[in-house]
Amino acid sequence: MVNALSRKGVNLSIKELDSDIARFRDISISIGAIRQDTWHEPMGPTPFPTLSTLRNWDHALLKRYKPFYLPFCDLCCLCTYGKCDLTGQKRGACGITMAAQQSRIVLLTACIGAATHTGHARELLTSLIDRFGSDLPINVGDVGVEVEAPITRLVCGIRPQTLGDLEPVLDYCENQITQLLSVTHTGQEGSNIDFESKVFHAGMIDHVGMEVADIAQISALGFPKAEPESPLADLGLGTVDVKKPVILVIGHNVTPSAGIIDYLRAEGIQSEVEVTGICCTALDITRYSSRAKVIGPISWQLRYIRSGVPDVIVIDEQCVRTDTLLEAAKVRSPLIATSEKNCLGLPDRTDDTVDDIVRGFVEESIPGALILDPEKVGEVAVRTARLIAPKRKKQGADISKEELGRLAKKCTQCMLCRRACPNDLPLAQAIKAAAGGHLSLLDELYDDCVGCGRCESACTQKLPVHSLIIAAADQKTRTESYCIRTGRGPIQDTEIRKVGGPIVLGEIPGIVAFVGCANYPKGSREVAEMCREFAKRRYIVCTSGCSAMSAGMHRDEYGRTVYEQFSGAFEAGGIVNVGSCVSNAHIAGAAIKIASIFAKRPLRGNYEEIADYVYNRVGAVGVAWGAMSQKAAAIAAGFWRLGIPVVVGPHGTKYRRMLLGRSDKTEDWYVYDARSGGKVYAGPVPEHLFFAAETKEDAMVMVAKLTMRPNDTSKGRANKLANYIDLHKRLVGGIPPDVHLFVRSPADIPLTMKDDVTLYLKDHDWKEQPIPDPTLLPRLIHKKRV
Amino acid sequence: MVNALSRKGVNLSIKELDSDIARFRDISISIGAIRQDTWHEPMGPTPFPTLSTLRNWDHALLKRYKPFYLPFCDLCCLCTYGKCDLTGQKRGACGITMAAQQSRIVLLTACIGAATHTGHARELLTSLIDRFGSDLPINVGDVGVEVEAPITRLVCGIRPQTLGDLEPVLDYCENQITQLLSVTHTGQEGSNIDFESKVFHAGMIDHVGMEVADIAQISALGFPKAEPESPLADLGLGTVDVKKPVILVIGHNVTPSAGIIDYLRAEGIQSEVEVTGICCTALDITRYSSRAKVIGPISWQLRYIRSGVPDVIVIDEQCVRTDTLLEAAKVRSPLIATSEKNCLGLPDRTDDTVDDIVRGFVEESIPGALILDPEKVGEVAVRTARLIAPKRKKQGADISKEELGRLAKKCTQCMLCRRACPNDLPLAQAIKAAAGGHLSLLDELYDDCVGCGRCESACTQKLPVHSLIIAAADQKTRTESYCIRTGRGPIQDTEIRKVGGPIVLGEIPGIVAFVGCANYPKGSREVAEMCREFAKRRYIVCTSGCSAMSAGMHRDEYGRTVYEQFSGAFEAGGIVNVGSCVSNAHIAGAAIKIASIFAKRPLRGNYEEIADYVYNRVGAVGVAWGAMSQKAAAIAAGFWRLGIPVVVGPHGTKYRRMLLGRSDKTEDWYVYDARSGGKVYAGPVPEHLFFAAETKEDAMVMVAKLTMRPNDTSKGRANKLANYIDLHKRLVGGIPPDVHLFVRSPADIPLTMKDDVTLYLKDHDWKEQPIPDPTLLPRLIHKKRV
Amino acid sequence: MPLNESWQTAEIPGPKKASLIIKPDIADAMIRRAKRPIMIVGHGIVEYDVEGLKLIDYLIEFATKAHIPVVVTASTNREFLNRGFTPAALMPAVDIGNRLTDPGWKGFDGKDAYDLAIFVGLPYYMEWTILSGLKHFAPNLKTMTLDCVYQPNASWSFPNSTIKDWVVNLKGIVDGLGD
Amino acid sequence: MPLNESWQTAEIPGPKKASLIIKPDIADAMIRRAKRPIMIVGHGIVEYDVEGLKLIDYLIEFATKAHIPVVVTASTNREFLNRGFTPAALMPAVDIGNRLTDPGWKGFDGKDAYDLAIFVGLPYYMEWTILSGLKHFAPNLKTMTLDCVYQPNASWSFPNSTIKDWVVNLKGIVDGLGD
Ligand code: SF4
Ligand code: SF4
Ligand code: SF4
Ligand code: SF4
Ligand code: SF4
Ligand code: SF4
Ligand code: SF4
Ligand code: SF4
Repeated sequence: MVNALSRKGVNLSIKELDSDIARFRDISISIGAIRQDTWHEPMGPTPFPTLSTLRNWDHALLKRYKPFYLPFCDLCCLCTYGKCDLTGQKRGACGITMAAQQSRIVLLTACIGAATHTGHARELLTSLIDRFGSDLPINVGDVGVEVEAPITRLVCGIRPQTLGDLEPVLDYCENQITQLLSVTHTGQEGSNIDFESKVFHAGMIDHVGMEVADIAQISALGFPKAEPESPLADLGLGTVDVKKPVILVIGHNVTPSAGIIDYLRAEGIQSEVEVTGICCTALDITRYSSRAKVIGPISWQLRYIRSGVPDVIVIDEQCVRTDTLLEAAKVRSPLIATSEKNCLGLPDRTDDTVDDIVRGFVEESIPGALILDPEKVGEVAVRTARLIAPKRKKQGADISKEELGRLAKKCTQCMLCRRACPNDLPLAQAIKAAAGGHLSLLDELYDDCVGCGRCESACTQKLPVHSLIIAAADQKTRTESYCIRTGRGPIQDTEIRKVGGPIVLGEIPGIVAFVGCANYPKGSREVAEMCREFAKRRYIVCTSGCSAMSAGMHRDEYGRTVYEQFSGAFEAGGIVNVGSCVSNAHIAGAAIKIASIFAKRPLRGNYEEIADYVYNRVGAVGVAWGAMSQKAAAIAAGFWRLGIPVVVGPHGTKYRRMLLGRSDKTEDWYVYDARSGGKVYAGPVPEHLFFAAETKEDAMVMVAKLTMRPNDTSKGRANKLANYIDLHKRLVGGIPPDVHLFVRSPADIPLTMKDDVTLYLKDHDWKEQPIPDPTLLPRLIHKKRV
Repeated sequence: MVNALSRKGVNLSIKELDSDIARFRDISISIGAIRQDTWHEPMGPTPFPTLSTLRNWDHALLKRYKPFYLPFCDLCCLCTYGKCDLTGQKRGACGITMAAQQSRIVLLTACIGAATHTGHARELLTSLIDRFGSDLPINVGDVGVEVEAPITRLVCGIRPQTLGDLEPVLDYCENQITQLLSVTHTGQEGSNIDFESKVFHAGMIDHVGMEVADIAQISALGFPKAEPESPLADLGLGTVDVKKPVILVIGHNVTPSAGIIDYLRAEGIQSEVEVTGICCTALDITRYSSRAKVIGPISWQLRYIRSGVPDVIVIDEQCVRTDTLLEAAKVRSPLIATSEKNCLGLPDRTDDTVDDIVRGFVEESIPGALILDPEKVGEVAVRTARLIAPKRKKQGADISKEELGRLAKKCTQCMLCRRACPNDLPLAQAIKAAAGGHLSLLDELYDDCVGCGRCESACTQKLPVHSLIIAAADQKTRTESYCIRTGRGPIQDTEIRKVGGPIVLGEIPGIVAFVGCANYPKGSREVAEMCREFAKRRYIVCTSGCSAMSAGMHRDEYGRTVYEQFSGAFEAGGIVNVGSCVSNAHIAGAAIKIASIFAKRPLRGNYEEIADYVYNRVGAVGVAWGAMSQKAAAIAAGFWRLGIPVVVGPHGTKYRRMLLGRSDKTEDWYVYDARSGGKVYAGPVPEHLFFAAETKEDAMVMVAKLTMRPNDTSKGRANKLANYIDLHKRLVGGIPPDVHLFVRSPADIPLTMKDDVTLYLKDHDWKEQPIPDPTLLPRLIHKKRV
Repeated sequence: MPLNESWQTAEIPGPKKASLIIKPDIADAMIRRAKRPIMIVGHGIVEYDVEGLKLIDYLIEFATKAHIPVVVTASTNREFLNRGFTPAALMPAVDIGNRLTDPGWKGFDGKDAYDLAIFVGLPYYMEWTILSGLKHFAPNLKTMTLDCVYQPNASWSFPNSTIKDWVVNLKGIVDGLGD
Repeated sequence: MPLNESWQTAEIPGPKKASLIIKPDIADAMIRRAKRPIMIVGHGIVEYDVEGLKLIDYLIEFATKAHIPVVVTASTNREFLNRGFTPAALMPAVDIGNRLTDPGWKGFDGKDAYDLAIFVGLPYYMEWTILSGLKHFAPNLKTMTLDCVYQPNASWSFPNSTIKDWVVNLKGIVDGLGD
């Protein structure tokens, strides 16, 4: 606190007090967080850490998980000395090496991500405080949630109790983001490892920002509060009642969308207008009203707008296609921009009357408007949609089958569409077939297409290639009808108490979180398949963001989505949709709470010890199968610093580097034994911190492997190994070649696999290893508390 | 203020007051800025503007000065959807266009710049408050400076009086930088013009950050306080007494360097150790002690370290070559890193004893250390330098003439060095000559080389190409002995009162500020030549940063540098070195003060009106001849928003776009006449907002042209035109072909050029134009105050 | 189709680009010259039908003839096992990439560092990034790809080719090795 | 010297690169085909001595023969004036670049938009960036450079050449125009 407060220069001075008998009691000046007096946990060593405070911890991790750089360009073009050629060990004009340059880009990316969440949090908080006051209590769980803000408590050492208390937390984030961003300036940091440490710092800040955003909106907007059985919401294009006026909301900041729901509620016409969404605003609006519908992740933007179904489009911030105004105009849907961050060159109509704006839209005299007032957005959107829907008649830019054939014939087979496609989809081939009347190839592509539209830009014949796919697959889009559990928010302390033991002891083989964007190598389906597999295997499966949608877009043989098949509780075999991007904080929060609530490690401003606990004991793994954005990079970095490995899809190699352990280097895997103080070999667990898998199968096997931790009991390790070996056998074939590295004693061997594995161990010079009380922090030796 | 305070959630609640008769007087809670009560100027319309507050103003400027994009790459690689090919009007996978993508990069660059200055300001302020307390009064001029912080007053609407008052100003900057950075996230802003508006916002924030940094250090460290005749300091390699132990400081944050001076002072050994500097730390350390010596701009780093002269190297932040540790090790100079932002992978020795660290250095057991305590840095650096100097004997990596010849013979004439050189210098040719014993070609290159070292990296024969140049030019380096006026800080209000009239009326033809880095197309010399020319012509010439050094590195026929030849006062023909990079704020501040002090326009939170005044009436132009860094981009953007044009050298085209007016489009140049309210053609003045000149001659002619403003009196216009025409005749040849666009009435024609010009006008269908009372803001019509 | 443009149009690295394997004997010569070659096979190979024969069968013949150990990166393993071919190692693509940047790594047999890595069958962009990693951080390693598309970050790559031409090339290489 | 690599090694634009003017008649054909060509001459030309003759003299001959208006960007004007040649316009490089992106701009004579812009003599990197601006934002304009180095952002460029080869090319073009 001292840090933060002295930074604020708070002074109370009473210059003159004309009273001898006046007594003051309980004068409190609340500048956000000055309520510490009511929190009796002593302050830990690192509240409000700055750029180098946790450097030692980072360096310890980075010694194990050395960056494997995958330069995305041979050049640097960040200043006008450049471009600089960094091939062949050359240095840039500023002296930088390729390794440092790549990590510098990672830092820049993580800064953008952290700024985006923090900026979002700030706007949200400011608007909620305007509306509800800064004294509105934080309440993220009516029952069972005492640790309301585990990350904030851990990082900042403060316990926020009201919305106002969150403000200095964001001050801190903004301050650190500014410092971190400045590090990317030409001629600052020169060491790639120190850049990486700063990436971790940016990730940690990002998680603080996300936590603030989500606990603020949960508290103020009545989102589900840590409810395991939060309601199900409709998911998919096929769930929209196209006979009604339809509003589409896209983005991440729920405020304007909430304005729409508020207006509908106030007018009592909720059943008359469909509110549908794409990206995280979709998720958050279902948390506000479960009548709202989720269309799909970011990759659904083009197809849904072009379908003509949405009568009015409301965009806020982040992951909104920048061509939305153009696409909206093509189908004559007016567009309302609602964020200062995304003005699209539109006239600012905030101060105009609703009547005027609606008239402009209805008369089609303006294609869009910027309205920086959520309430006004609500009224304008609803009134416009209702007036315009009958006129528009949902006229989309859809292509008929006949038209499709005609267009396909214009294709010259130049291959440029395929060469522009991020997934290298065989478009030319499929279009050739379509020209001959065979649509099945094109139809198949629907599932793999991420809807980026690059094929269309590239086409020399100006063919609407993406639309051709949609046209071929129109049956599929129409029947896209699924459901999703609305984001529940945090995990209850009571849930943590229940699963803490089973997780740390290994009865529950692990926590697997499917998070992030939709830049999938093969469409959405694989996310659903992975979720189902791990839930069946009794892992705790978490979902969030675009991945939470993808998880729901698949049915099992009984017609159930994972959300119908499994419970929403944080328990073995649960599918826990925490919510939108910013809700990812609750996944990290759950890991932290296992250390703090279950294991009773001191939380307050005590980052290293908690991270050390999570890293060595909590078998959590993040999977960002379609990670695309700068935010995804920042979220991953926040997990890394906590010692939680992240697996990404093959596109993830474009993030400039992996953080990979070397299981063959025995010397890398020693830990301190907190009991004896000695250094003990604990095996390559978890083997990697950031890993890009080539295929879904690759990913699943790796996830199972990465849940192992040095602290696993034999029973726990056996359980984890059973899953690892079984998945490997099924998906790859044979016993995993590294299984001997994970068996510490015969008791670790899964019972059902005893013979196989024992044989294998014999062939591999295996010898028994002790199971330590593991830590990377010398200061924790003999200070064991669990 | 409301904005900023409610953002802080400040509440004072007195729950129980047991007194009927108690009276409180003057209870002040100071959270930074709550001293507004003592400032009686009413609040203007836009205190603490956010991303869109000044959007209309920006759009008005951008309508005139449309971006001309110069993509530095065909691709975007900012997220893992990419790379995306944006050629041929293609859109990226996020829908972005090339225009928006380029402006997005500009925004990213400006954010890095603003973050760097703001981050620097924050670190400086925190350390000064730690040392001097937050109540230390701001004092930037013992006489004649009442408006201590014109930019802060203008932008934030507050009047800071103590160091503590500056903290909420930085909170605001950090908040806005976070918001701005988030705009660069994939799928946010889609309009290039709105991106550009945000670039202007980032620039404005950057200027606030710079102002805070400089007024804090001036106030606390006793730098010259708006002193026209601040002392001269030595400049150049030749001024160093190599017989003494020599410390080299590099970077921008003066705190650790001040620690060195403090220690020397305390020990009374100031005359025994040479403190020398490169980049802005050099400038600022001479403001702290004019005994310190400036070696040169960033381009001197390699040559000076390799000379072996510095015994100890202390680096802080920004513009520090990232290979400094390597270069230092080659000449056995220990390196002390002093900033969290630039750790270079070094062990953190902050908590070790000075004895231990010094011993490590002297015994050469460590090549460098990170020390995050300025006092300790001071002691370690000085003690190490004194112990080590006799041992090192200044052994550099210098190359003898014989060695030079031998090395040059190894050259295969592959041309890769030249092809790597940012300035395309004819290296291979020169080396061939050197191999034959002729050093003059190589020697000539010394003046044009920006010391980036890329030629060395590129050489297939591993020849130390840059060092060969230095070796050939050793005579030059040894005699580099110049002087520089130490940074004076702000311009006095009294000076403003004196020159305000002459500037606005045009008796002084303009203010020309030479700022920014050393990425010159043809070496330093040209900056000095331009300075001299404009000072001779009785412009007010300002300098700062690396340009201030370059300006001093040239002598006239009497052996005088510009600092010796001209006064340091803000007056016609003065050469006003304001100081380091962050001192640039005082140049913008001077323009603002002309509007506020001289013209009495309301200042407080009144950005648009002041900018409108500056734009239409104050003939100021910035020249960043070697602009290289992200900071330079941000500084330029801050000038643009104020309506001050910036000219850069040819490398400046790599900043992705120019902002160019179209003098041929009459319709672009109408202004409101505040008297009549009508729209009046006012001519293309200033013609451009951001312009890259091809040559020095190009630049000088353009500068003269860009000082013209709609409000010029005929006498003023005639004076400006006289300079423009004369420079054009001399440097380009003939009367400028656009001169008719700038003559509004016969009285505008310079007397001495009457015949020529009149003839020219006749040939060009010239007709007389009225001189309006110009403004771009309709709301200022009939509200004229001057 | 342009021969030596990146197959995915935008995936352009910079000044350092793969030499083209225009004729099979270039590849053969490289392979012969290598003391310690290794082949890394991604999951894409099962998708290629090359004139009735699966690419994987070519590769098995290739590896066997040339005595090159094969690392299988993913689930393709099963396809190899089904054909009675046991890869030298199973290892994810980024893992083997990472090990190849370590000059101290002595290979799967612990004998010596590899000097030639032959890639085939990874997703284009992933092979691109991994080859970039090796181009920059494994200065002593040469890399080659056998895919039918140009990979600029390899030391040697086939040009972008039709499946037909590619098959001719592949056959040529395999035949050449048989001498 | 590599023919079509960026002269400044790192200045690589991306997928869209200039076609090579391998023979002078290619350039001649382009110039003939153009309805409204214009030439932009930077200050670099005075630095080139081409076998005793100054490049500027070639250019004057060239422009005169081909009836191409010349815009001089900087102080080179004096050199032209000294030779009795009056350029069609004086205008800074970025200014003329900017105007060329405006399809509504009718040129210095107010007649019609230019369809071919021939650049020569700007600093390499500055010509690079301006040509990039035109490549992306002047879709209806073709660009050509007469410098002896490859400019990837032009529509057509000479390869990197020795001064000797370059002179041959230039002469060829001028002679070709004479027909
Ligand atoms: S880093 Fe990106 S923008 Fe820069 S040159 Fe490479 S691909 Fe282009
Ligand atoms: S930041 Fe460094 S490597 Fe990048 S362009 Fe500038 S000088 Fe070159
Ligand atoms: S829209 Fe689909 S098919 Fe087209 S390029 Fe993008 S992913 Fe490929
Ligand atoms: S880019 Fe267009 S013309 Fe070329 S193959 Fe694809 S669809 Fe056909
Ligand atoms: S930010 Fe947009 S243009 Fe850039 S790589 Fe990502 S999707 Fe492509
Ligand atoms: S050090 Fe000098 S000569 Fe070498 S590349 Fe840089 S500017 Fe050119
Ligand atoms: S790069 Fe080296 S070998 Fe090649 S020309 Fe330059 S100095 Fe000579
Ligand atoms: S002027 Fe430029 S190079 Fe010099 S110190 Fe400042 S930013 Fe760095």
